Amino acid sequence: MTMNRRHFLTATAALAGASLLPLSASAADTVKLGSVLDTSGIFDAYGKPMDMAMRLAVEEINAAGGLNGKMIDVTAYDTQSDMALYTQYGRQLTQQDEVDVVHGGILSASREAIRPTMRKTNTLYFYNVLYEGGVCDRNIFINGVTPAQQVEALIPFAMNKAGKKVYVLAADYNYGQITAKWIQKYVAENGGETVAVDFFPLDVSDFGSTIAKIQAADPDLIVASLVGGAHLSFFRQWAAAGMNKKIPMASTTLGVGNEHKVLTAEEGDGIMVAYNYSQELDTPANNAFKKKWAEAYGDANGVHEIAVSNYQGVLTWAEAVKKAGSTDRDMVIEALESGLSIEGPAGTVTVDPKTHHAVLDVHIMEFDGQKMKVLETLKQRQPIDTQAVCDLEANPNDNQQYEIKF
Amino acid sequence: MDLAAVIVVETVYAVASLILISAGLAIVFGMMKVINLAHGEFMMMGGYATITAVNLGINIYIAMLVIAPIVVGLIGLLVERLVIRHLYGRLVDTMLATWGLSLFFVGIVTMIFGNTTTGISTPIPGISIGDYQINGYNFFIVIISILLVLLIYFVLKGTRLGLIARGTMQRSDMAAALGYSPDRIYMATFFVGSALSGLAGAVLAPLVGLVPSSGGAYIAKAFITVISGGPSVIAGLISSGGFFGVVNQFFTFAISPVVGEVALLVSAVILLRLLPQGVTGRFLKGKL
Amino acid sequence: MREITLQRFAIALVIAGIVMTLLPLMVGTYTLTLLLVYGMLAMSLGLIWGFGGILCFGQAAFFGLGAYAYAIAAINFGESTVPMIIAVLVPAAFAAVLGGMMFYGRLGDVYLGVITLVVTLIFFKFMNSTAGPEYVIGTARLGGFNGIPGYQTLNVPGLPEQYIYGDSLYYVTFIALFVVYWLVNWVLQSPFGRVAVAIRENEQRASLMGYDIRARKTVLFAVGGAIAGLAGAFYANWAEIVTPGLFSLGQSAEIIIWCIVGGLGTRLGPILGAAGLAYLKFKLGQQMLIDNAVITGIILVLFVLFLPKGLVPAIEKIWRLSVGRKRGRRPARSRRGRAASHG
Amino acid sequence: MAETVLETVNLTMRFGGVTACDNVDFSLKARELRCLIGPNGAGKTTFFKCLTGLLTPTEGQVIMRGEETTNWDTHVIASEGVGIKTQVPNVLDGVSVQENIWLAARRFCSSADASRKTEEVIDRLSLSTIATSEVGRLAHGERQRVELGIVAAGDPWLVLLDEPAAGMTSDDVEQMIEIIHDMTKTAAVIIVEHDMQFIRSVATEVTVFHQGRILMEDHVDTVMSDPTVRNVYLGKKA
Repeated sequence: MTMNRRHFLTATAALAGASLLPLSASAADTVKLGSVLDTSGIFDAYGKPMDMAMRLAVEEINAAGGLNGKMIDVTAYDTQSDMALYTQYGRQLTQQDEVDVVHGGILSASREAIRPTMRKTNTLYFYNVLYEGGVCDRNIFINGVTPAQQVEALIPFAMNKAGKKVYVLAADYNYGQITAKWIQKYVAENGGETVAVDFFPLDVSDFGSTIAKIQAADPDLIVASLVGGAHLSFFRQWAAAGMNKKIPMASTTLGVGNEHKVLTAEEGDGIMVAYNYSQELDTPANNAFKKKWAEAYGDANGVHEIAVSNYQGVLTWAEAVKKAGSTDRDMVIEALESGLSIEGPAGTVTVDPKTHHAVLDVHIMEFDGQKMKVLETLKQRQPIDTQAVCDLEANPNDNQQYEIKF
Repeated sequence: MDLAAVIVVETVYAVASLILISAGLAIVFGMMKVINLAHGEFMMMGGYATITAVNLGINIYIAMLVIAPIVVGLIGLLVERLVIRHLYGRLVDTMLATWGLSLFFVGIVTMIFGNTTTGISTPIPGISIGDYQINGYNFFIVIISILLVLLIYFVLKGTRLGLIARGTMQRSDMAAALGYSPDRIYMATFFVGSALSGLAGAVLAPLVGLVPSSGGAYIAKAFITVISGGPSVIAGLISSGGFFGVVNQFFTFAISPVVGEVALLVSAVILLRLLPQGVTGRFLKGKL
Repeated sequence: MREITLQRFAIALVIAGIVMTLLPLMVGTYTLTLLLVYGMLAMSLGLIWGFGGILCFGQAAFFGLGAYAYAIAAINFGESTVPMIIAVLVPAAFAAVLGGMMFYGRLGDVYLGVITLVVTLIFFKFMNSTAGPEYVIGTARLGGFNGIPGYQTLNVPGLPEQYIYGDSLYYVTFIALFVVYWLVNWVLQSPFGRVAVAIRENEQRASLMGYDIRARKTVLFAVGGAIAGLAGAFYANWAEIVTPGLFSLGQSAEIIIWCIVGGLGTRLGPILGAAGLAYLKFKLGQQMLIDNAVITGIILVLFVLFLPKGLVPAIEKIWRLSVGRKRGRRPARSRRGRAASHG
Repeated sequence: MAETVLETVNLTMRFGGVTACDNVDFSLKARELRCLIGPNGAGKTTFFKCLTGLLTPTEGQVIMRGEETTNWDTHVIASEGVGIKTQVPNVLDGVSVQENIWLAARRFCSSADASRKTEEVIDRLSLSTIATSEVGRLAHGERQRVELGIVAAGDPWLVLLDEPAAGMTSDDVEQMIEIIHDMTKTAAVIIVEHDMQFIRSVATEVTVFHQGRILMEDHVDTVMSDPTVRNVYLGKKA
């Protein structure tokens, strides 16, 4: 959204007027954290563990004495997998509940629905999800893996294993569209050829014809950026046709919502992925985290990539509030931009001051018996895709999502 | 050449699955002039019944072909007794009430099973056609659909029950004249229709990731197929299922799955504009 | 007659004014604006279904079309006045074409239902698959699943810098709803509206009287489309993002439920049904105990079974039995749920 | 002699293999009162429906006041000043008697004139006691009368009535006959009827249909005494 200055000013003025207490004067004894996630509806496989992770992080912080002596108070809304409810609850959080920070949003659509509201109302916003990259906005911090961190590592690895002819399947919305372009770019850079790119709306669940088309194209490798429950059918039907034994597959999304545990071992085995987190990471930080999760929720089977991202996002924000000694938006942003870093279950996460994205570890993995087996670990990767287009230190007023161009 | 064979198989499969997902709705509509908008949810519950049974260690074929139809049929029976029977003869009201029921079932299943994608894998391995691998389960669905159509045909044509049913289809007071309580016949019909919906949902479950809202994907297609087919159950199902299946697959292969779906919908609008009583309202009149 | 109408208008104006000022004391204007938008949307279906006997399963198509038309036009024009007009005209024109096709084709109720439903599905599928950069109208990307954010929202006509938002948007929407409500009232009292009721009651008789029912239904359908489009435009201004979800079957279902619960064939019923149920849904969204859909579903089933005429007629009846009888006023026309069973 | 206002030429209507109307040539003069009679399935109602545009004939023409109306829609024929009453009472059940008649009158004049016309018709058909009642709640005879009121409200020059006396009490019938005679002051009237008692009391010219054709046309008394007619039509009764 191109921000209109006048609009922005009047909106802020009106808000300040409407709220008797200005935002900075959080004289109350609590710090207010707002959360908007799909904890029901078709995306709840992503949202529920994210919600649990957020609450776990808040509990820990409160148990350790809170932030600067104040307890964190959570205001959470369930957006029911309905994009329209994001704007509604987003505004409720900023205008009625007047929270100090908002963590949330899952699909890129939901992020774009609330980002303008957050910016307009000067509410600090954390989007803690793996995504297509390119968002450049001083008010938002993103700690999810971006294509340069993920695709750039995954594609050469997979092509090395499988071959040069790549067939791309992607979800038909901005995540899929942009990620597909990144995939094409890295395929070309590694001397391969993209034979076809097919996009599927999120409700497509019959892939019979696609599977026949893929065979007609006869690629060496499939790269799938498919999203949500309906698209899971593709992997089932692929395996049912016996294709999983014939053509290797890599995915930029499968496993983010623990899909490898929904698919059977026979269906999933061998699919290559690259993420920041795996339950199988055998590090003291991860083991401790899984133990805490199990204590809070029974068992740690539900933990997944973006739940951990959300957990790390809350920790990062908390760290910055402590460092700033305040919840004032500008002071917290300054603290975050100082190159702040935390140790999360998935390793070190450092805020990149230039892009407000994260520098983090990426693991190349393979599905094996409903687990994600780590094959290779790439330490502290920079979000170079966004860095190439976005520099918030030089242009703090930039506000757009860049798309890769060829 | 192999690709052509694959396309033919996929098209036959598309037709068969349309017939399968529409059969339960068609019987209820043909016999009772009731449009059950909770049909998709009945299918979804058939899927869940199957998955639950399989997870309990029951053989997948028994789960699909026996348990799911019975469970969903019983749910249908309950629905008929509690809601539908108060609304006979009020077409629009039954549509609204069953729409309400569909929301209700989505909610209930969400509360019981959670809103996460579940599923089971297909029990049949892939089959090779020349250089192509094809989902072997497709053939299973085609066979089930053919058996289903034959079964409906013989029941309607060859049994006393079918005679009563056909009489009721033409004139609802016929059954009463023959000395059968229409109330009982409607009850039985709704049970059978629901059971078929459950069967369809069960048989399709291994192909899709199942969520409580899965029913929505089926109802529109089933609704269109049944209405476009018109008053005759079998002839209507086969003609409109055949037509839409071919249109859908043609555009799917030629362009993309989305265009295939849109082509199906557009052709439905055109078809209904040209034949406002459905295919069998105009042609094949009086056929089963 | 005329004096009574004027008097009633004056009373309604005063009541509306009081309601408009009191409501924000109880509920936030942000939520209220949405309830008003839904009220207007329900009124559009209430008009064509309750008074014209046309059961449209796809009223959401016109709502979504209005919202999208507004968003696309607003991006291209950068000023909201023309887009608001376009957002009314585009759905109205589309409804006229679609309605003409259906009514001149003499389609029965159920077939009409299927076609409107299918058209909504087509919009939904199409809009969902427009994420690619090739789907552009003027300078506006259609955006696919993500929808279109970041367009010019409502401004004072001619002054694109003077935004109407927040509380002001609530007041403007309220006034718009009031104006549309009275326009609908006026239409219903006019010969056109009375003939529409005649067509609902008995199509054959209406045509034996010499009325061209196909043309009249088409016009009524287009009017319904226009109102739904206006509601869509206000929605676009409220949400500041339009998504394909506007075309979803669930949205169409909700509009029908609002009308049934509020009372079909009444003027106020659909508006109250919409506002009440939307508020309930909003409140339910904040609890986790019981799934939202369960409650909506049960409400619909119970109403169809036990109160098919809806709340407003039921309340009217109780009112008449307890108070109204003494005053000997002309009883409000009872609808006997005919429209519902006719479809 | 008055001019011919309605004429059919070779009017034929086939349904599949059945020919319901077979080459019917028929004509009617202004302000004439004519009854169509014949046994069940003789083609009277089909003929009637072809005249009103409810059916489009397979062959032949319908000509009204010199204009061919064969393929016209019902509402166009009706708005030319043809008042039509169908076999089953066809009224607007959910609204008042007044509203029914007003709507019929409004097609041909302004709202104010329609209101005047409504009062006049209500008066003429003695409907004033039930003027504000909802039509759906009235007795059968009253509903038939309301429908005649709807027909009369349009000031038609041609009135087509399909079984107006069906299911009425003798008092009702008497009143009905009076209304019909009243109508013939300004309009030609065609009545499709079974009830010979009724036709006798109307005392008029009749056209006898048999097997889709016109068997004979004459005054009711002549027709009644004709042996052929007695044979095909009244044979069962006699």
